Amino acid sequence: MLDPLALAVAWPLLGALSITLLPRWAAHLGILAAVGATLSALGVAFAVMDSGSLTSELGGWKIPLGIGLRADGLAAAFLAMVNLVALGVSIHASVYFADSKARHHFWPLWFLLWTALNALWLARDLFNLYVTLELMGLSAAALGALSGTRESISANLRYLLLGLAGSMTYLLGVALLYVAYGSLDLVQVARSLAPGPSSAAACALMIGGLSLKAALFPLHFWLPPAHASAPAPVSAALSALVVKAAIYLVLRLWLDLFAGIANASAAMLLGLLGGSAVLWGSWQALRAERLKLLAAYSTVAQIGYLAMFLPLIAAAADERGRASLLVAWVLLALTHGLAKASFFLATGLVQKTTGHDRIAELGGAAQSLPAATFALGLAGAALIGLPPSGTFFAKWILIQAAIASGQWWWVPVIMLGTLLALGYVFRLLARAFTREPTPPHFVTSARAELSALLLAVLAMLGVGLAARPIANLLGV
Amino acid sequence: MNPEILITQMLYGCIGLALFLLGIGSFILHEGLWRRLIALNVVGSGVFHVLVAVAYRGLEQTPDPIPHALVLTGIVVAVSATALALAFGRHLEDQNDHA
Amino acid sequence: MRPPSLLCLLVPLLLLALGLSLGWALGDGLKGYSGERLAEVALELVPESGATHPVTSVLLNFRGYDTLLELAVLLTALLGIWSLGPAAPPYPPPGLVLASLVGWVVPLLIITGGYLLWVGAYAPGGAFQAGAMLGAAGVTLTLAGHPTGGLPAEPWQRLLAALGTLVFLLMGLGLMALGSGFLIYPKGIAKWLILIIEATATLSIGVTLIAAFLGGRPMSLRNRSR
Amino acid sequence: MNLFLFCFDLLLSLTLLALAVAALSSRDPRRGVILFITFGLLLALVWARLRAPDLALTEAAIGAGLTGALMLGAARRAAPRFDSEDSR
Amino acid sequence: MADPYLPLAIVLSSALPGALIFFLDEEFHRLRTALNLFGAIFKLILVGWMIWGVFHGHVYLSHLELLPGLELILSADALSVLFVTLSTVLWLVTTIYAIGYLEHSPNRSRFFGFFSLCVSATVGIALSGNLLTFIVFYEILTLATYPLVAHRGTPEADRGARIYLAYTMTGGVVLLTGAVWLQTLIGPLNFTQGGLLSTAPESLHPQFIWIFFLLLAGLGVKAALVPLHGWLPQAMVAPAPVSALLHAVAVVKAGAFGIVRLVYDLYGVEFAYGLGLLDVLGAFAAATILYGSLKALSQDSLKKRLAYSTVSQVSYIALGASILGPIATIGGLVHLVHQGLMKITLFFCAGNYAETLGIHQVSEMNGVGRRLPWTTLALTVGALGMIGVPPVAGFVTKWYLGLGAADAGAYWAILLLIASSLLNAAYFLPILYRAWFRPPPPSWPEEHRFPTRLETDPALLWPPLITAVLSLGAGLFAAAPFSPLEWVRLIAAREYGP
Repeated sequence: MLDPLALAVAWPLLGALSITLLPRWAAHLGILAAVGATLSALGVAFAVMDSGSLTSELGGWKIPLGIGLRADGLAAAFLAMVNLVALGVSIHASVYFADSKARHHFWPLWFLLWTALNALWLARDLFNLYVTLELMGLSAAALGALSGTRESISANLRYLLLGLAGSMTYLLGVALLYVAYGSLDLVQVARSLAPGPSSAAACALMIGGLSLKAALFPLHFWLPPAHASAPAPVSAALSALVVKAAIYLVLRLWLDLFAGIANASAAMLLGLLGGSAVLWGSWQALRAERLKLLAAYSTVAQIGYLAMFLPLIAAAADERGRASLLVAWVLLALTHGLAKASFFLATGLVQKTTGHDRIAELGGAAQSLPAATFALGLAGAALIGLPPSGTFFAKWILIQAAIASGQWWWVPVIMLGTLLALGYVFRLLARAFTREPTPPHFVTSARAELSALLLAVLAMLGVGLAARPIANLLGV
Repeated sequence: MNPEILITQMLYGCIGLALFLLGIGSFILHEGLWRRLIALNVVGSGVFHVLVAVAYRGLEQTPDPIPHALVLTGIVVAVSATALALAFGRHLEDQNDHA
Repeated sequence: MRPPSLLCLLVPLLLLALGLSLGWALGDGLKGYSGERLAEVALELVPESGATHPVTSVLLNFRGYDTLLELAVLLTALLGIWSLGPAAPPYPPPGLVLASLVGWVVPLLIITGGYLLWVGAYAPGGAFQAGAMLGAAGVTLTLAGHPTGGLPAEPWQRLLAALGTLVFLLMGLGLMALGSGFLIYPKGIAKWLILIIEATATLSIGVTLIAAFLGGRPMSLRNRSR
Repeated sequence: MNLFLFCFDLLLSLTLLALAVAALSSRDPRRGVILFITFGLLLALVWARLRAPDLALTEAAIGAGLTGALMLGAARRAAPRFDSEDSR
Repeated sequence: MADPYLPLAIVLSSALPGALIFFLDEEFHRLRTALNLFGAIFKLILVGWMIWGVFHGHVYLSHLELLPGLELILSADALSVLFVTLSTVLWLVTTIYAIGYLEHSPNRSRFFGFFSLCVSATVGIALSGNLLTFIVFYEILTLATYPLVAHRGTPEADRGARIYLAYTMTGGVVLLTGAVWLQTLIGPLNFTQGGLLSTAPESLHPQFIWIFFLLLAGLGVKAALVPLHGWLPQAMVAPAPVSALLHAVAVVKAGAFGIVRLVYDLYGVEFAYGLGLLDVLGAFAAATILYGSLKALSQDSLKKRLAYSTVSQVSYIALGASILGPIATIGGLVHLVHQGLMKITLFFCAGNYAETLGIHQVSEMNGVGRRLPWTTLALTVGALGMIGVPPVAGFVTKWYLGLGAADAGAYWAILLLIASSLLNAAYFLPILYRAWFRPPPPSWPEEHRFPTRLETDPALLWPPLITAVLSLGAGLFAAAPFSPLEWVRLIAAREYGP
């Protein structure tokens, strides 16, 4: 019996192991494994689209005893996005790391991270989630430190330690749930969950621990230095995927596990943190002096939007409103994943060409890399939420829900956040239009530049206009 | 359930919680890699302790093997993370030396 | 750099409050404990798992997937450590007494490891404990001045470190290819499959722990990349 | 109810807490690590009492032993390098 | 039966060549020109087909439902056909002009790529069947025009582009908020003849007023209504073809078109009148007309004078919308076309002076009529049209606006028209006088000779002549079938019903 879910986890892991054994062929094996992993993940997504959610019981044991994997629409949507982004990052990295000493170390760690990500979307066992979180945290920190600079090592050490604290907190929550409900399976626990001190405490611990990993304001302080100092392809993966994984889990637990006890005031608290993150992150991005720092703060803001959905989902009048908010959440998250990855990859190209990423001194450099600048522009537009990106439609639905539920105060936050985003993106793009002539060719290094550009195009044109199939995938 | 077992579970469980909180507090309040790593390991021990405590089902009965397996996994994960963090720290010190 | 004193006061208070509510939550959970079922199910099915020791059956059969990923975590840590730089210089050679002590301790640890591995099928013990013994042996060797803690050259180290995960994964995939399903052991040979996995995992755990203790990548790779 | 056992439990627990506090509040890294190792060994003992001998073994070997060795090793290696750096 | 592909094809006919052009190497001159012209001509053919179809009652509708209540619709009604045709015709002309104008400047691939996207967005705005789609293309338009304004890369261009962006994007966000608010109240906002709101419950009316202001503010930025016009003179740093496009077809016109949609197809002109909103719009329009004209008087820079003239002229459209009654509606809508034809002529001419002789200021224009007679002739036609001298198209506009105002009893509007025309004359006639009757200076600031017997490069000369002839024709043959006026009558008849 072929198990597509297990395959989606096994492919990248196999890639990591084979590269560990044969480091000389890292780049070739890497592309091979990347393509395989992406195909298997897309296979899962299509299967889910065809026949609804898939479940498998690993080891052949019934679920509370064995570990279950599950791909529902939400997981499948993220799985597809993450693997596409990861494929793009891999192709880019094959150029980026081609003549760097770090290449021996990048590939196996990168595939371990990929394994963790795929395992995380598919997990439905609470303790298994803990293991994937740790795998993700360790590999992400190790990857982030690959640039070898002092800042990168100390920032990623901090990230590693905070991540550990976060996942330990999460694990304590899991322990409390096991005590009270005697199961580790997300669905089973959710079914028997009853309001009370133990479920409330578990909820607070698990969501709190994950918020730390998701860099939700005010626990975001570790993110900008860590993401800004990593090598560009790694930053792309960290900002686009790793943080996304944690916030995805927040939503997943919130909606699936704690649906019975998650009340409006807790949701409002998370929403307020999200709103503050939007304003604070955007403001810091506007003031950032370095391109990668700008991108990192923009991630803080985007995570804020994702948290802002929670009070609105709680206040949604009917199932239809809830469903459309959920779709909007996914649109925003997917668009941000693609756009932020592209943004960082393009930033890496600029940094490699100019030797630095100080915004004030970029002029002309951007001009000499039309494709990368174009990717920056498109990705930036998608981050702002200009149509027809997914962010635009997501914000539309968000504002609509805010007005409909009477929580009008989110509207100025969204408006202001959008304008600030506009400011920080165009502060950058304005430097692309200098008087220097462009080089004769649009593309100079096809693999490196086109991977960034394609991700940006997907972010701008793919996700938003594909809202219908995504909604179908989510089953709403 | 046997009250004696319940009391034992509760006692050790609370100790586990206390360890967890002590560790977290120390983690927040103290700078320096050493102290933070020790703090994190105490945090981990606390969580594991809770799990071991709830697995206990009396001296005569086989304890619940599931939490035990979780703790085993957890210990290995914790040592991996500690080793990695120490390597980070050592590298930082090296860079300080060369600087 | 001391944190402000307000924090020093506030954090303990907050933690105390948190502790009280957590304690309450734990008590509430324990009293309403309805989780006997899973433990019962697990204990009941132990004989079918291919190991008679409950913890081993949970680790390697019921929740084998967790253990697979956990081995991957171990590998990640090692690769991360290697990525940071070369190993630290070796310890100075020990005095005569210590050296002869090491000569006794190391084989003893290795034998204990082997014993624990074998016994794990039906009594406390298993891959992790055995691996830890191997690790301890390597650490002892390192402390005694052995530059690589008894580990072989770098390619072999890579192989040994990845072996546990690789065998585990390939076994899962192979079983799937043979029509059994990912990590579903056929009843008759489960015992042997578990033993193979445990043996390779023991090697990997031991090697990884020693290599992590050395704290950097082996010399040969350093030479090549320079 | 077995009062003797309960007192034993209480004593163990309090010692465990005290060791943890000592390890956490120590300012000297090496002392802190040694206290932490002691804490780990005691924890292993407690787990043995809670009928978890596997865990006790693992905790003693990995949680206390190897983690402690890692920390001590790192501490020991860091120190001489500082010295040699100064004397150069 | 609805044809689902034609509107989409019209949008894509310029968007796809545009996307391809970005990837072209800089020196692929011929291929780029071929792509440009192919797109423009192909689009013209498609639009011709659509006019024929709409006239015969075919329905064209491309739609994509993203989520329930969130639908992208491209459809063709009489009003959108009017705007599409204007954009398509002027795009073809402007493309030819731009090819000549930018012959030797750097970054042409980038320029023409965004140029094509800009027109695609405008056409998308024209064909939008609901407010969501409108906003989508409205924002794409902003995004696509920003690089065009910043194209020269000088510090002034950078500054102008930033101001442009700040204004329009803020407007966009306000517009978005208003639109979402309105949709929350009454559901999907499909443009419908006669408006959507008249059936809504009375209790919502106060909210409708607020929303109207939000939407008007969002649209007014692009339409350069006072006091939201600040970006427009700054955006003058763009190359001449861009200015021409911005003022005549794309940005300003998109705002005005949006106001028309807002009044006629969302609120419904009679409902808006009932809420007292038309008076507010009229007041803004009147203020803008006077302010623009007054500012134009004092500008020496030719392009700035034209820019303020645009501020003033585009508000005729809003003025027409703010007066109840079919005749004023006709006046306003027909100005959408007439202003476009005349203003693009003027900008082409200004570009010719700059490119051929290096003339940028009105004060340098003495005697240019002798050096560039044909260009100056086109300029004269455009300027006279702006003033409202028959038989140029501008006269038709003013005539209908005046009649409409009289019909609706809005006599202030007639006074306004007279005042505005006098001001128009006051800032255009001196230019004509200088050009024709003052003696030329001994040498021009920066003369550029083209290898041709004509007065300037043919690619620069033909476009203004063509548009000047069109402006004349739209006035002379206003009563002919398929003339802008006749088409607008059709629209007005449908809006006000039998």
